[in-house]
Amino acid sequence: MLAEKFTTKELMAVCCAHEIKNGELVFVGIGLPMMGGLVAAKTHAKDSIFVYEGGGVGGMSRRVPWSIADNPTAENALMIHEMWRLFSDGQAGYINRGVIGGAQIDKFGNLNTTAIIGDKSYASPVVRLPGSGGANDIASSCGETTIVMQLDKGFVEKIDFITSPGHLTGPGSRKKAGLVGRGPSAVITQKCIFRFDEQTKEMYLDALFPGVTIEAVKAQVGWNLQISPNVKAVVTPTVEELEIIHTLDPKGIMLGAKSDDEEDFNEFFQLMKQAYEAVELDLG
Amino acid sequence: MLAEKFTTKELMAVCCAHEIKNGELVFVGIGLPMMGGLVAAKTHAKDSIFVYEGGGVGGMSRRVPWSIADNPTAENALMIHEMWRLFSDGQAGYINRGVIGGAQIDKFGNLNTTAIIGDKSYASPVVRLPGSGGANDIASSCGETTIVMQLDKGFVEKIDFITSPGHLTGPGSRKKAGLVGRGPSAVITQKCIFRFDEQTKEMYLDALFPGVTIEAVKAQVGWNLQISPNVKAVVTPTVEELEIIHTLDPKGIMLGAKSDDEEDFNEFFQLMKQAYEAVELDLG
Amino acid sequence: MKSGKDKQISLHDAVEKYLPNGSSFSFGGLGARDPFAIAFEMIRQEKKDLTMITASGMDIANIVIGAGCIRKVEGAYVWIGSVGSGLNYRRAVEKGIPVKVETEEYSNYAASLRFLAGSMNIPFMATRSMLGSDIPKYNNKIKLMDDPYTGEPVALVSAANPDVAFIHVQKADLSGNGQIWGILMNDPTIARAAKSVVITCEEIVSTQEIRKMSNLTAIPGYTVDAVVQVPFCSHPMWTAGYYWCDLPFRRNFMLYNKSQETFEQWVKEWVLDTGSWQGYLDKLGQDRLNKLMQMERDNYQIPEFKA
Amino acid sequence: MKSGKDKQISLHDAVEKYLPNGSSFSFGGLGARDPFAIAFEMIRQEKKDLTMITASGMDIANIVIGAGCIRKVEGAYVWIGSVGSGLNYRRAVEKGIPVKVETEEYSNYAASLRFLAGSMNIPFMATRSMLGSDIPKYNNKIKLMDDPYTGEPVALVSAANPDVAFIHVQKADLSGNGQIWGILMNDPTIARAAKSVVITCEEIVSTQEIRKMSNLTAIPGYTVDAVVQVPFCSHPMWTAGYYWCDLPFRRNFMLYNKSQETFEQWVKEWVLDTGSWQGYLDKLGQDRLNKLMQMERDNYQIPEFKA
Repeated sequence: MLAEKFTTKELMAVCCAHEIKNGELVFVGIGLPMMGGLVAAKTHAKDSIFVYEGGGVGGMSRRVPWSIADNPTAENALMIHEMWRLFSDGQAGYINRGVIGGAQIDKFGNLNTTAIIGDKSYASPVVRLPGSGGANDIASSCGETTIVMQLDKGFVEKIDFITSPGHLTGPGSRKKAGLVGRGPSAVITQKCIFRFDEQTKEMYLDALFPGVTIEAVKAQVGWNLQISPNVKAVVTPTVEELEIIHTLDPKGIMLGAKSDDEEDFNEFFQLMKQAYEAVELDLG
Repeated sequence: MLAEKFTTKELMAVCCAHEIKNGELVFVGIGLPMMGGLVAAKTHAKDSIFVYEGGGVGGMSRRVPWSIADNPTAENALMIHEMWRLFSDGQAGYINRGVIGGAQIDKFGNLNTTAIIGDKSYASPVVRLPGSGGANDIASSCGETTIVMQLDKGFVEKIDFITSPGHLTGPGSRKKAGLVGRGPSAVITQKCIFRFDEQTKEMYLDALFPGVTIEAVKAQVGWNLQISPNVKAVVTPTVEELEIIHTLDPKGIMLGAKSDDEEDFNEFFQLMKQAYEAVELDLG
Repeated sequence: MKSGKDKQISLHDAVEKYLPNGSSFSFGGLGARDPFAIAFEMIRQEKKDLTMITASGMDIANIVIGAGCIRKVEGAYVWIGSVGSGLNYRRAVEKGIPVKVETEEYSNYAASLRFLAGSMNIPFMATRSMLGSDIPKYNNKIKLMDDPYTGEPVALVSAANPDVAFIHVQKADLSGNGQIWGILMNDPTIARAAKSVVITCEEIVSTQEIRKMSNLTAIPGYTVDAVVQVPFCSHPMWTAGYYWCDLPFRRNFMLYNKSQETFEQWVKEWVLDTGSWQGYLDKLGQDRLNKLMQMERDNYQIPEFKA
Repeated sequence: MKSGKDKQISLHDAVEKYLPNGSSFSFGGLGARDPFAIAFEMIRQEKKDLTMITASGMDIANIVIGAGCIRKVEGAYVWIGSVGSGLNYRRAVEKGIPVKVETEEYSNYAASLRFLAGSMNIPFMATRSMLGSDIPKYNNKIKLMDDPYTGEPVALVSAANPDVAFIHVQKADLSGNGQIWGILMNDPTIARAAKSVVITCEEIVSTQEIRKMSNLTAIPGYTVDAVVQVPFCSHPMWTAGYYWCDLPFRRNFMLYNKSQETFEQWVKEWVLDTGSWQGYLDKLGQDRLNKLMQMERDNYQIPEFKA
């Protein structure tokens, strides 16, 4: 049964969940992608295993990780690898999917998370970004990648720095470059889902979020966006999926709720304690 | 106090022990070299650590290993590595000494354990030998190597196959080849100890076992052997060293006692049980 | 990944399905955790023209060579350690008895690095081993090059990706997550390098048991195709926490492998006439197996965790 | 090897002796087991012109950058994960505040492989990462080549051998044999690659304790120069089995690092005025530390073995 009320972030998380197939080994980032993974794991992808860059594989915790190497990423894990070993397993083709984001993207799904260079230089850019982290490796070698990012001024004709390869310059270019993985298959934004044309490898608008128009999407995209002849409405969350989200993240922290005030430690302690004491783990 | 009676094998084991310096990480083979290591560890080299090719580092057992990866090599170990990791640590210079053997040796200490080719071919040799195992790696990268082998027809002008590099063709040739370790420093045989000249890198007779003459040694060596101007008598075992050997190996199995009869399992069981029950471990 | 909640199959099917004639394979372990039950099944199924990719091989390697299963060894060492000579290997290489065996020669480290490169899906790995020796002279798959950074000489070895690896572990769950105590050899690396992986284990445990000690999982289930529970799988060798090496059995084998004829008598008696691994264990007798277990556990037991 | 039965020194001496100005270093851990006590000591000793070699760095990297210790980052990522932006890194790269920082750009895997090559004493390692991207365009130490075996393109990265690595572990003996529970990052590899290694640990244990679980020793004592026992060394981050992440502390830091001026207030309050790591812990208060420990141990405890 479809839910009647949900937030955009919840919808994005559920869209992300729907990308994950059962039986996949999935590289999952923190926050929204992880929530997508948790929803998938409890619904249609019960045999999928989730891995974090810090090396934890299949961790199960009553706690929510805030980074890719927090204790919960390794708790009750099936195994824990050194980082080089985990990425080697990715390069060897064992990891079916990775979920990554970006600050800039072009029509072939190439991503920039290194620097907005603008009219300055790489060495002294307008905005220095974090760098690749593991995103380049995931984009290079995982079976396919799911991109999650805001639809905004980052959708550009030419990105300033290709940090993580999408379909590079189009058909055949990944293979020619020597890349192992098949590249991005979907881009999930707060307004719609894009996919990539099998022939041209170019991004096209595939499905719209409720209330969003094709024109509203086109207005945000910095190139002549291709549109599916049959633009779909995204599949919205079921009641069950929303319940999973609300149980795991009652305060919405995973989906990005932040505070700008000084935080009280004892409140935090009580909140966390209540949260983990409410969770029951099934370690299989 | 020096012992009055000892076997040649016991003397060889003690000579091997004397090569090992305190504080070394030592790659030790099975049998006589291991006995040398055990004697060293209990006398002058208490801070040395012994490693086996199977990956066990610093194992302590009431049992004696019969190969480089038996359970006792890893029992109570400080750590256990994959084989590639252990040899990588060797290549990185962490392992100070290796003890290896060979079927043929030349005057620069190059060793053959691959094949006696003779008048036949490498592919169908007169005698196929085991191959390098880890000997090439130890000879290539350990700080220095101690060679233990029988003085017999294997001491030849030209060996059939350089399995493990000694000083190759003389001064500077190891460095030119790109090798990390300093190469062999001593050859311990059942008759004498050879060492290598600092300038020429050529093997010379350094010390004789009791009752052995220079001529007897020269007669076994297939090239014009250099002789130290001051040939020494080897340092023979102390009472303490012999006691260590006899306690650890009451039946002389480690030093090569073999049987050609069908063996009885229950006798073996009783023998082993008595042996390990008699040992007390100090795990530090 | 190789997905699946229950990957159990029989010993017979594991060998039949994953090891066609002419394919390449690796055994896990060395001296300890050698998968003898797999080797015996290979002999019963009369496997041939196989390539064995290994660092070092001892008794188990000699037995499958003596039985005529092997055409080529890519590796560093085939012998019986300190117990005796590799007479089966000698006969096969020197005289082609029972089958001519070709050797692609490496050092133990180089052979290990081939698995490491294979596990990482990179085409080669560099090493400073084998420089100056004759090994590269007789193996043209070893390439000497000058490092593009420093100009120093290095040797390159190519990735090894055996068609199948047979790896024996102490404990595994039904998905093939395997935990190893004691020596590892290159097994975590080989599992990733091999195209197919068959895990044999002393005990099947729950996935929850595996999760208790995540840092000890050596074989990732996502690399594993099949799981077979085979108690005493490594007899006459060791398995840490389970059984001691049956040295009299190994020494008696040495009496039989002095000629091909007596070797074949041994194979008939211990491999063929026993009919199955269970038949072999029955012939050894429970008392002997119990004593091997006692000898091991008097010295080493796998640590149990407090609840 | 680095020999020695007792390698203990003080936190002060560890940083003074092994980290001269102008040298290169690596931190172990990431999010968990970051050695904050070392970072704070670096700031107190006004270290400068350092090169940080890392895969990813979070809070700890931003703090030493903000304090002006760093001239160059060889790595893949500097940010604060999902907690906030890497504003110290941004200011340093974009505007040279307080010191201009240069980046030698890699991916996490490439940065990890540099440590792996360094640990093996080989000059380079090949990867299929970074191909087709702009990373090699801006980093001429990454060399593109065709594999001599298959002709396929690969990228080479050079070995990393930092002058010193600071690695925090749960338990170590006095020789520096270190055991880690939970995430490893590249720490076993970095320990081998670094020219000097300083181990900080929550607890010093006997060597006998280490031997009980040989398969868990992640850091070989033979690579270690110095051992420092530093309880709560990773606060405000995690250490598995010891303490939970102090998220409010990290979030409050984010309020202060919005400008260099407020960042320096924060450094004065928490690093300089506290005088020592113990002073810092005292300022946090035992009750807070106890609660962080309780939160961790309610969820995860290092398994204890039955006798």
